[in-house]
Amino acid sequence: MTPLLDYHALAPELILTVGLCLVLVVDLFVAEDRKVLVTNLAGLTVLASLVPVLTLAVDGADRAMFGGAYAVDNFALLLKGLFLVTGYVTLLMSVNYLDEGDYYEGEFSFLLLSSLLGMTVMASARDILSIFVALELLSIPAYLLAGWRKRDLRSNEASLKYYLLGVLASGVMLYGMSLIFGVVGSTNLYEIGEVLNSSFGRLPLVTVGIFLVIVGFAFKVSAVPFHSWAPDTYQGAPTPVTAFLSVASKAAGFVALMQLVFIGFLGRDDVWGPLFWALAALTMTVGNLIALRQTNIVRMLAYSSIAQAGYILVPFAVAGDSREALATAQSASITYLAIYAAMNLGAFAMVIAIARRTGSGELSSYGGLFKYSPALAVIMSAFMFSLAGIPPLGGWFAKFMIFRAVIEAGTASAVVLGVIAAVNSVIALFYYANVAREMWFSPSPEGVDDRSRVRVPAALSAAVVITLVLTLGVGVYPNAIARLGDMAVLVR
Amino acid sequence: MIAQNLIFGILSVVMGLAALRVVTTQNVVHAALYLVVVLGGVAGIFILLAAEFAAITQVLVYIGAIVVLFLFGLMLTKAPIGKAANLDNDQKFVAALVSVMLFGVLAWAQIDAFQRVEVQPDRVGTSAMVGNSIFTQYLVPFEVISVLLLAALVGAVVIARKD
Amino acid sequence: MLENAWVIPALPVLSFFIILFFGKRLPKGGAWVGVAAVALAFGLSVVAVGQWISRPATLEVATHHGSEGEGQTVEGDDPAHGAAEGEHDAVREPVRREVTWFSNGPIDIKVGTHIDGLAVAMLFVVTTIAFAVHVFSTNYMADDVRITHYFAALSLFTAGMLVMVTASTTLLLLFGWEAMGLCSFMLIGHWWEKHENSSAALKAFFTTRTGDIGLLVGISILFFAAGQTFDIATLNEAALTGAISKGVLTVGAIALFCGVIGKSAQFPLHTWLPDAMAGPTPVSALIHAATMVVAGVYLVARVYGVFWEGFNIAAGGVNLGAVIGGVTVLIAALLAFVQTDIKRVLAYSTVSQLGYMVMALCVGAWTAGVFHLFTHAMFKGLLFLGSGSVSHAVHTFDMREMGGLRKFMPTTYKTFLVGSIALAGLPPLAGFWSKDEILTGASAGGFPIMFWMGVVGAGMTAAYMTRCVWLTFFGEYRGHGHPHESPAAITVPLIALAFLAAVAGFLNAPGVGLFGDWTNNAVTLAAGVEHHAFSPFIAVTSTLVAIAGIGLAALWYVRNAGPHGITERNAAARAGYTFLLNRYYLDHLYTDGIVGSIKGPIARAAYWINQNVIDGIVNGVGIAARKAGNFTYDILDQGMVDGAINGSAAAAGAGGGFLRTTQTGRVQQYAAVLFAATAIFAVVLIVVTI
Amino acid sequence: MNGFESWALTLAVFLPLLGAALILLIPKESETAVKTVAFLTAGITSLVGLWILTAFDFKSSGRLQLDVNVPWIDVINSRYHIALDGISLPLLLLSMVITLLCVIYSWDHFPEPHNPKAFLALLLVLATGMNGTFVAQDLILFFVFFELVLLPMYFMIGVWGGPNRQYAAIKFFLFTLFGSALMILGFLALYFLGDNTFDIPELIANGSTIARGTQILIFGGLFMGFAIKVPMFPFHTWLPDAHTEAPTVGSVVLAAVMLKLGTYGFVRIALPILPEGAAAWAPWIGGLAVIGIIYGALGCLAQRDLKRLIAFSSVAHMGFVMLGIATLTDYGINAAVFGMVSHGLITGMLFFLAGSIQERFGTREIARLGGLLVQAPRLGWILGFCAMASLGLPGLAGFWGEFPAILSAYNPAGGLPVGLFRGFMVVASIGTVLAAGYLLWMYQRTAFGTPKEEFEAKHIHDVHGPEWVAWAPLLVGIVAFGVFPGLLFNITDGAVQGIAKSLDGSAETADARSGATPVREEKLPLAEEAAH
Amino acid sequence: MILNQFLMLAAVLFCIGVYGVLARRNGVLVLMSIELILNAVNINLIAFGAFHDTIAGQVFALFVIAVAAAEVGVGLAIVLLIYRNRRSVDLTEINMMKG
Repeated sequence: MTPLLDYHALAPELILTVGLCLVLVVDLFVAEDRKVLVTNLAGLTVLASLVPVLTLAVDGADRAMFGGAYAVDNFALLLKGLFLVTGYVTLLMSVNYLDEGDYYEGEFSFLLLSSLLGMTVMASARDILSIFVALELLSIPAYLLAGWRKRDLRSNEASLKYYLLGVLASGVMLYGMSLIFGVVGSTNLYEIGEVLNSSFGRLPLVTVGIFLVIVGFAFKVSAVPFHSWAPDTYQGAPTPVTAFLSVASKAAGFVALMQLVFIGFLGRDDVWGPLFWALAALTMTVGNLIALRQTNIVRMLAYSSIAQAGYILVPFAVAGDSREALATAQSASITYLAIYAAMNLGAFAMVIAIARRTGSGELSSYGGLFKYSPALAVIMSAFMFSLAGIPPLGGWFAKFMIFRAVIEAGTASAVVLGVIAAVNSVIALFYYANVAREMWFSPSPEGVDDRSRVRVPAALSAAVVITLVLTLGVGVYPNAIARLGDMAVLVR
Repeated sequence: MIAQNLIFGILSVVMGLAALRVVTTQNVVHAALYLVVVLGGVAGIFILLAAEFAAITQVLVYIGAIVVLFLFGLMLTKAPIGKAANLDNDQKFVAALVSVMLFGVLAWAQIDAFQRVEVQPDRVGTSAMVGNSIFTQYLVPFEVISVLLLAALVGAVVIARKD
Repeated sequence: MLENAWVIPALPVLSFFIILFFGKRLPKGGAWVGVAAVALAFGLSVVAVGQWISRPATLEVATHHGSEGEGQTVEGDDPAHGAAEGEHDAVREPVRREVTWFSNGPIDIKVGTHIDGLAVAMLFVVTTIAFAVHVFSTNYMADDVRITHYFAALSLFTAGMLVMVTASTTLLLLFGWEAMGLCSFMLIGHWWEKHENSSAALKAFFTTRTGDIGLLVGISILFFAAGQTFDIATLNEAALTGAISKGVLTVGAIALFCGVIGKSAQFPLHTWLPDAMAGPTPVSALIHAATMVVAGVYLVARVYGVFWEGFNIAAGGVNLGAVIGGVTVLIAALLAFVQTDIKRVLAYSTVSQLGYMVMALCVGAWTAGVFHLFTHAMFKGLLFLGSGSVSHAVHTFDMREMGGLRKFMPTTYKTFLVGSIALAGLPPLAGFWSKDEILTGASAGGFPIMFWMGVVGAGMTAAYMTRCVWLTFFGEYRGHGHPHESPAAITVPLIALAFLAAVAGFLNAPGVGLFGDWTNNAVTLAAGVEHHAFSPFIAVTSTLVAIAGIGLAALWYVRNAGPHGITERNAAARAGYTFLLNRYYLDHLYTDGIVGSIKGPIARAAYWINQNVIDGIVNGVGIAARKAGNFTYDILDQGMVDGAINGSAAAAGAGGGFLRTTQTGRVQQYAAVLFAATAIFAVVLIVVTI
Repeated sequence: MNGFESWALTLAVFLPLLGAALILLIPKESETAVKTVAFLTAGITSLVGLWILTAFDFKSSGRLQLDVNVPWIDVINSRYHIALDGISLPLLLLSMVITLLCVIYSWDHFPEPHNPKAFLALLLVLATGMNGTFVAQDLILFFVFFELVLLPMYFMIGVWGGPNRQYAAIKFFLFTLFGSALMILGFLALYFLGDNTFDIPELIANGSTIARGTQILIFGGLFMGFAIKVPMFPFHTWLPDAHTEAPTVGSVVLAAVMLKLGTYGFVRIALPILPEGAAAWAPWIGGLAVIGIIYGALGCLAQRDLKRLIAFSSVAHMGFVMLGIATLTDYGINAAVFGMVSHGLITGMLFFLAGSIQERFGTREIARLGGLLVQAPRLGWILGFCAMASLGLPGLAGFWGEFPAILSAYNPAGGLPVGLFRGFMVVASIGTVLAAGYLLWMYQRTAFGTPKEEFEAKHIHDVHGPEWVAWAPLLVGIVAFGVFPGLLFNITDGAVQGIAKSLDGSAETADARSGATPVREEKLPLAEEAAH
Repeated sequence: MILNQFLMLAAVLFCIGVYGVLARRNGVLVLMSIELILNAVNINLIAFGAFHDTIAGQVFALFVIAVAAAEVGVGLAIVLLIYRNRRSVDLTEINMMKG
């Protein structure tokens, strides 16, 4: 009999758990002005938990526990790695932000690690109960983190909106899960998959159940029309948290969706195919259109990340069309997520860096940046255009993979969705380029006299460098990421 | 079986009415008390379904902890004890419409799926079975939820405390 | 020299570059470089002429349909004719030399020289006139600020013309053709400080370019029709052997003829030529009288096979070319009456004479047309240079400010008179012979209408030239300057050209026929172009008509000149006057009715129509194009096409603005959306999947 | 293949990028160093180009040479495959030379706000994109290079451009991106239908197996991408704005090289891979091309701004190029490639001139100029020369882009509607007159006459050193290619024959499939009647 | 007992909860309505567990209860935070960020 627990497989989660307890404890004993140590400890924890991820990857064998309910395969490992790196970069972005903003640092790190733990669990969860619990673990700390700037009304509001809608969404999702459970009688996704492939799976109740579950995650990934929390929350939350939400939290939502849809609901592509089609088209279009009219950069990035979620949803819409399309679609989504993580984190890191001078998230305050801090302007432009998908920056390959999935499917509706995505990428360029326009072409706003270079602290610089290198590297040599995305396909 | 059905009928009517009052009463404390009724009813339903451990937990956690939390919340936010105007906002009609639509869909789908299928709880779900299940199959979620509670605790304290 | 004929155009090209790059640093702005190059080219051309004449006729050509049967034969001592008795004629074999220019797959596009009688004749004409003009210009343009540019352009022009006449392919011909257009543009607009001049230059360029549409299309059509080759000889052969269908030939010929109309200033695209007189006078002599404007004529003569078959010339009657030519003869002659500017008189005269040439070719009188080209170059070049000499003296071209100049400028006067008589077609000067041949050809070729047009034109030509000569050289000097004879650099070319104008006609006079022999070629033979015998009747008729024209014009001007009497001043006028006076009872009506009305209302009306309708159309097309441009740009482009783009951008923005309003900021409304969407989506999904 | 041969193309593509990176390392203050590095980079790149010229086997110009083919993105089977043939070679050299000349030209007149460091770095990045596009033999590689030019040009227009630069820059960007988004969809469709490869030569071998209907659809996608870049009517509206607002060097690069990316795409990718799609689209392309010719010319006639006029003339000229392509014949495509190069030389030169005029007079408004020949005769004559070259005067390079295109329209590839194309031929010929119209009219108003009062007293420099150096190669090129078209035709022909062969009969087979009989005879029924 | 009677009860509670969430002004009352939703889910889970004769339904319900507790705690903390800063828990007033 195989042992119940495979400690190697659980090592990343265990390290994180130990680390977050340690952070909580150490925080008690560290003086107020040396809280940076706690953040560093959290960073080390994240890095340490990356180690077993790597060793597991090197090991290469797929591991599963609890009757397959907890799996450590390529998919899980890649996404764990993604979450951990994202978490680390978020920590790098937070260090000075928290320190200088005089916010709670130890607890921040603790909650961030908790949320990360939820995500790493999510990547392995092949059981709707585990998925639910992981989702809650990654969400609840995030609700709190969004309100971390306690004295700021906007931050309060962000937290409240996120919380309320999040809880409602999980209520809807739970209801859906209960219906699925009711039909199947098991929480294990593989078993669900089997039953849904049978005639039981044709019940309208299953349709409703699948739909409600997807709604819950559509909220998480802020797909239109379940997106409305995102702009307000992103704008109000502390910027590093926003970065974390828009990347890690969203990625976790997609991870859950992939597991649910591609393992559990695979037989009912007649439900989720059109649903994702509509969600993707709506999300891209609405997100982009509203983003056109934003004047606040963070809010604009919020809508941008909604639109980006739309692109990631595109492969879901076409995944059911054929066996080949299924694999391509997964690889496209995963690749997109990874690239999106790098460039979006980078963009937020730059927002933080630039806000150190302008003290504002208003786009108009970016004027003249190219003149006084050309490096920042160039890097920010790189992230913006990467998000827009302009070669040779990484974003192009992400979009390319989406298009590839669409064309691979080859059906008329798929191609139409591809064209919608193509048109949307043009609309999107307008507002991304608008940021570059403001930085490069416009003069400094009135009353800004400080024309010296913006100084960027080391940790933040590190965050920028990591994301920039990834963004550029992927753009020029996409092979590495593409291969990873290909390997990590969940269901072939 | 008739007894069970009778109990279910009473419980469900009470719960339904109490739930309606929770969302319609103009007195915040009454709302909390009606909520207790609903939650208690749910515990009763659990028992009907032979889920004793769940029923007990329901009473302990919900009525014992959560409702108290709500009452504290009402106090701390200086909610008007007694009747207050304007506890509802301006989208009552929309809310009702949405709920009815939602109910229609759910009800139709459920009836369509299970028609008149009987449910016969002949095995009592004991705490031993629950524990066995949690510590084998659901070990990871269990551990996760412990971290979740810790995180919620710490986070709630930080957020709620004055500084 | 015939094999190396490329050297002849190469010389002026060389001088063009020398003048262009070093002209400013050379004495006289590099003028002498140009003169030397052209002189050398002239010399080489003369050599080429000699070599050609002495070349034996070795090429046997099957004749299309014999001309013997009708008894109309070419001159008996014609060596080419010797073989014409049989099935074959022998002509001098053209000298060809080609290199591959570039390749397109298996097809090599070649360039090279094709030297035959026509080319040699043209070489001679061009280099002669060019040489004369160059020499003339060294003095005439000596004080010009841009003498360097002037000579550079002149050199380039000469090169272009020489390239064209020696070209073996239509493509290379087009090169020369357009190069001349460019130079014409540069030289008409030589004094570009004045707006009228540059406008005239533009107008010339556009109008000829408009004709070139046809040329481009025609060349393209014939390229494929002849089996993917630009080679003219192949083309002619293919046309005549029936390898190309008649329909294609017709379209091709019409298309090419559009180019001819533009370049050779045929009706209705003739209006640019008078305006082109804005350029320096030697340029007018060279380009707008002797050479460039005959390019169209040359083209017709060169690809004669196409026109012969395409216009169905052998059938007689009417055809497009002949009609256009004939109409041009009359219209332009009419217009020449009302000009006060001496150069414009000559310009309209040129248009009219070009009409003759085109008409000649299109009535089958190939030799006559080419010969008229040859003689016309001599006397019209002479006349232009003469007018230049006059203006050099009186600093104006307005004939109303001249008069009586024969006293001040005897050489100019005499040479001008020679030119005028040659133009008027009085025997034995050059114009007579060539014009006579044209009329003969028209008559015998079955083109009676063209014949009568030609005859009327001959009378009008004589008349307007009489008027011109009268106003310029007779009567009292009406200007304000101090006229004087021009220096040798000007008079010597005049004298030389006067000599040629006087004697050139004899080259193809009846019984001599040398020109016809020299230019005889396989194309015309194969086509069966007939050479009609000299007709005394026609010769007399045309002479009489010309004299009548002179007389009537003289009479008119006597009446205008008042009671002082023209007779004391001028012998010729006196003769005409007397002649007319004797028949006064007839001619009172005639002069008043016909000449008067021609001189007066009709000519004026024609002029009005010309200036306002035809020129109006030409200008109108320009204005309309600009209007269309404005419309296209303002309404279509900026308004609609760009408007659609900007509109969709605005729509996207507005859409975004509208969607923003759904984001109310109230969390419960968000929640309502969430649940409402859930409910609706669920219903839809159930309906879809059930 | 020795070492350098396998590296030459890579060097040609990436040297400029290296130079750009070097420039970024130099502090902003040491401008001379920046300029020197830029000059050296562009110069060495051109030397590499020269070396390529010597290494190129002209006898087999239809073969892809200096091949480099190594893995790049295995997952999608996309490879770093660069090579060049007779079509790529002239365009690659053009791109290199133009870049070098632009560096020289801008030596001492950088537009406001100066900043040579950024300007030259962008220019060199641009060069990498352009060079790369012309040698890429893999669709994805092509796409990346094709898009790489967008960013630098966007910034170049936006930072150094005229008053309306922001609008122009974004418009340029959006248009092009729109096209390429659809283009990439087409590429992907090719990938899946063409045996899972992005390799252009392989696709050419495999592509004809794609069903006709699909070919038409895919061609539509590619058409959008390329036609916008060309730009063809009605996608041209970005061009006048971009050109007008761009700094001189930007306009030059845009006109001389970047527009060619679109037409090159047609010749390299769309036509040979999708012969039947091309045949179905050809009449439409031809129609849009001739509309563009007339439309562009009419647009020019309405212009009051010198640069805008030249920009609109590009629409017309590219119409000729597209007409040549639309005929699907070897003549047409040869003409198109020649047209690309000659338009590059001539219009590039015209933009240089417009820039210099603006620099001297401070305006480009045609109505305010005049008498240029008086104040700066050399400048004026060069302008005249270029105008003549631009209107297609035989003997200058422009002619060989125009006339053969017209010629080829008379006899389009088998199966295409002959009558329609002959109509196009006539319309295109009318376009040549309109070209003469707007160019000479512009010339009359700017160069002829006497200087306007406001500039009468102003001292106007004639052409100076850097300008001579930058312009001379272009001027020489215009004449040389005009007189010896074989210099170019003989290089391109081999490659063009290959393409034409792949196209040959594609329309006929398409027709045969749809049941129509091919029309391929010289006789025009109308003319037949007229003759009788 | 038929399964559907439990399911219908759950559906009723769920929808009443939804109504409450949408229609109530006071933050705490909204949280209460959310509890109705979660309880509806729990009824479903237990009923289905009984129907399939599996313990998993109960276990799932227990997890939901635990999570609900955590959620309420966090929710009340946030509501308190809002109250402290705004002196009001009226959700309709919280709309600083929109558009």
